[in-house]
Amino acid sequence: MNWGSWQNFLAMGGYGLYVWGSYAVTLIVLVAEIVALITRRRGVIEHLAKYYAARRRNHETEA
Amino acid sequence: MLEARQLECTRGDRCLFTDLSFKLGRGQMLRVAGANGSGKTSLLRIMCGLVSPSAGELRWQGRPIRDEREEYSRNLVFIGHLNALKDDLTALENLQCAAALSGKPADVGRMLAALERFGVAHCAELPAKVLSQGQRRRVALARLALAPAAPLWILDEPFSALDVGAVVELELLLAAHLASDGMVVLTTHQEVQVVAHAILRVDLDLHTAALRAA
Amino acid sequence: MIRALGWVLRRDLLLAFRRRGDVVNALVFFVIVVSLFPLGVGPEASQLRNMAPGVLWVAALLACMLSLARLYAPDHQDGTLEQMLLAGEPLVVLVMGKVISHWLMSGLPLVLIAPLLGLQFDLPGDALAVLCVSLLIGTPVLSLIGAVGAALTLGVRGSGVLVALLVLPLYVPVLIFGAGSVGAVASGTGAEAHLMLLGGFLALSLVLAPWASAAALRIAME
Amino acid sequence: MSKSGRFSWFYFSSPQSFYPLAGTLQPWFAALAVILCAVGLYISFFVAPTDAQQGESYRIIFIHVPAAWMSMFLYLVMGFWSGVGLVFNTRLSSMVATALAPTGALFTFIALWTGALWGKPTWGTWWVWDARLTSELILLFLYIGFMALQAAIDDQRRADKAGAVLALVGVINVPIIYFSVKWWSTLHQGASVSMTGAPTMAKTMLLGMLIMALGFWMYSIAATLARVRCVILERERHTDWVAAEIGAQT
Repeated sequence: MNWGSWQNFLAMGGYGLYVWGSYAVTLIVLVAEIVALITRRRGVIEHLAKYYAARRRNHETEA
Repeated sequence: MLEARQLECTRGDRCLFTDLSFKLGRGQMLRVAGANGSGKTSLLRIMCGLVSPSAGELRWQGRPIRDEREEYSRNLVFIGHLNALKDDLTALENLQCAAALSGKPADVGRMLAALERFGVAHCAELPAKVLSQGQRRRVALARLALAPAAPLWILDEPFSALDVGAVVELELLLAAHLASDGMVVLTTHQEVQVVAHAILRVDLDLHTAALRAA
Repeated sequence: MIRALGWVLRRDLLLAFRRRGDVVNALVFFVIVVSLFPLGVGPEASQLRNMAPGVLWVAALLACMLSLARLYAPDHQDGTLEQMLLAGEPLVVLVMGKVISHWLMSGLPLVLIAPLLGLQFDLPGDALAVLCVSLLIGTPVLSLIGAVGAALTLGVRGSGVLVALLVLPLYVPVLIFGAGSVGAVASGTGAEAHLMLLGGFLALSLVLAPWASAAALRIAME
Repeated sequence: MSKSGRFSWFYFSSPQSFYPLAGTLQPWFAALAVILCAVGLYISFFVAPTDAQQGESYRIIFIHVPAAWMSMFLYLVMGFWSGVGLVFNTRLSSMVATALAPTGALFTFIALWTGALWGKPTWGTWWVWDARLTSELILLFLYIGFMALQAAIDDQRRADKAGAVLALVGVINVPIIYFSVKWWSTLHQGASVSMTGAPTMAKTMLLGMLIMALGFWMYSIAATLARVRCVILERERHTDWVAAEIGAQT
């Protein structure tokens, strides 16, 4: 299928808003999930590193 | 006979106790000791089958209790922190419901006799909400005096809120139960004067993971 | 087993009788919600007739859901629930007793008062009859499904809102066919198919819901 | 079953051995997802012809339908792992179920959003109470209910089990809800423009939807694996291997 020009491709036969609105939101949602997953992983690692450090200090003071 | 094999209980991240084993035979009493938060109540709830242990198992007459929950339940009376009394029912009705649920005859004469034993027969027709804390405990304990007695009693702090007279009465009841080959498991903070040929003692403070590691 | 079920039922009915206010309150809630709709949409008779089945059924759903808070929570608080788990009877049977008493106290009054409210909405006689029958078959399903939600949220913070979130989506089929049956009579197509399907839901939930509720109770007591 | 077969099955059902496996597999699924989605997008925009009735607006179905499929499929998968966790008491299955829910809810949301954007040019309104959209909406409520219940319960073991019971009840209900709603919507509005039932449904369209669906599927697996890894770290933090893992990461 040949759209001819970028204008035609973006216009989607007059339905551009709907088609691109759908695809854009899908993309945004998926990217948001990926970003959330990456930050969650970083957060977990950071939190646990602190947790272990605190535990180690606690052990040292006890010993 | 009730046998515990390497029980372990964790709550959240914390291991309350681990590698706890004991055998409780006929006519024996087991006293569970330990500091606050050491898992006494958790152990009792595990022994009732309300909670499953995170490792290990309990056996009743040689068979795991989780395989025959109902059969095991019929053999035990559990009195927990909560008295299991309905505020809007009278003491007598409460006792009748408890008896009926555990499959005992709900005969009024026996109920009154049981209440009498704990000196609360005069409250039989009063709704539980007007009873004092000690009286409510006595009504709850009256379930123990109902015949026919289940062989295994599991009691969480049975002496709390009781006055001296009731304490003595309960001690007598426990001794009689043990004498007739019953079994008792209890937690308590006060010293108990119960005549029994064997009193076992489990100290949960000696079963924490930290101590084992050390 | 039947004896234990009878005792649970007897105890709960006695308790409900001593606390009549709770039962009456749920009923009054139902009446008020239903009576508010004409005030919101206007008194035009034909419009009200069209709306009546949906309004009555949604109000029934909400009234039933509100009373779920009383199903297990009081037993949980005073320790009688623990004793029920240790009763030496199958928990499913005791759950059945609780559900039946819940229905008798929250479902049945709705069935009885619904025709009166239907009159407010100018429903014809045959539609009123079908409304009653559909509520009679449908409200036990609400109690059964609700028992699962109530057991799952037992002792959880914010359980009142949570139980609505869990249970209301599951009520959708009952709502569709309950309200649909009344609408079908009004449009002259006959309500048998709807009522049969409602009966099917009742049978299915009778088989499955008590088990799920009992399992959820055991989980909640851990 | 042979002894070694059982062994390997149980080997990967422990969080400790699943964690590195998930870490190895996750990029592959992510790469597959990117490739499949790229191919799917190419087909949907450059290969599939313009629809005679709906014009170009129909191109929305290339994400709408796969997202709707995935949302329902993920709920079933969630119910399956919940059931496994409940019956066999394996922690990992419950963690997988927990990790699936947000992704499933996202696809449900995408299906709703694209459905509305498809509905406006086709039906003239943003929202129509048709069978697919209505049951997607209820499915979203079911997902939210599952996540809210798990979030509200503090005790991890209880949260897993309670969520599992809810998911299983939901799995039984999803088909009932779907057919109830379908029956209800045909009764109330008669035949409407269907998204997939159109006679012009060309093979290329179906192919595009299938490939997009596969891409979404791979994406779901990748996202779930990533989330499971976080969940494992959080829940197993008292174990030595997690401490070692964190030590290696920082």
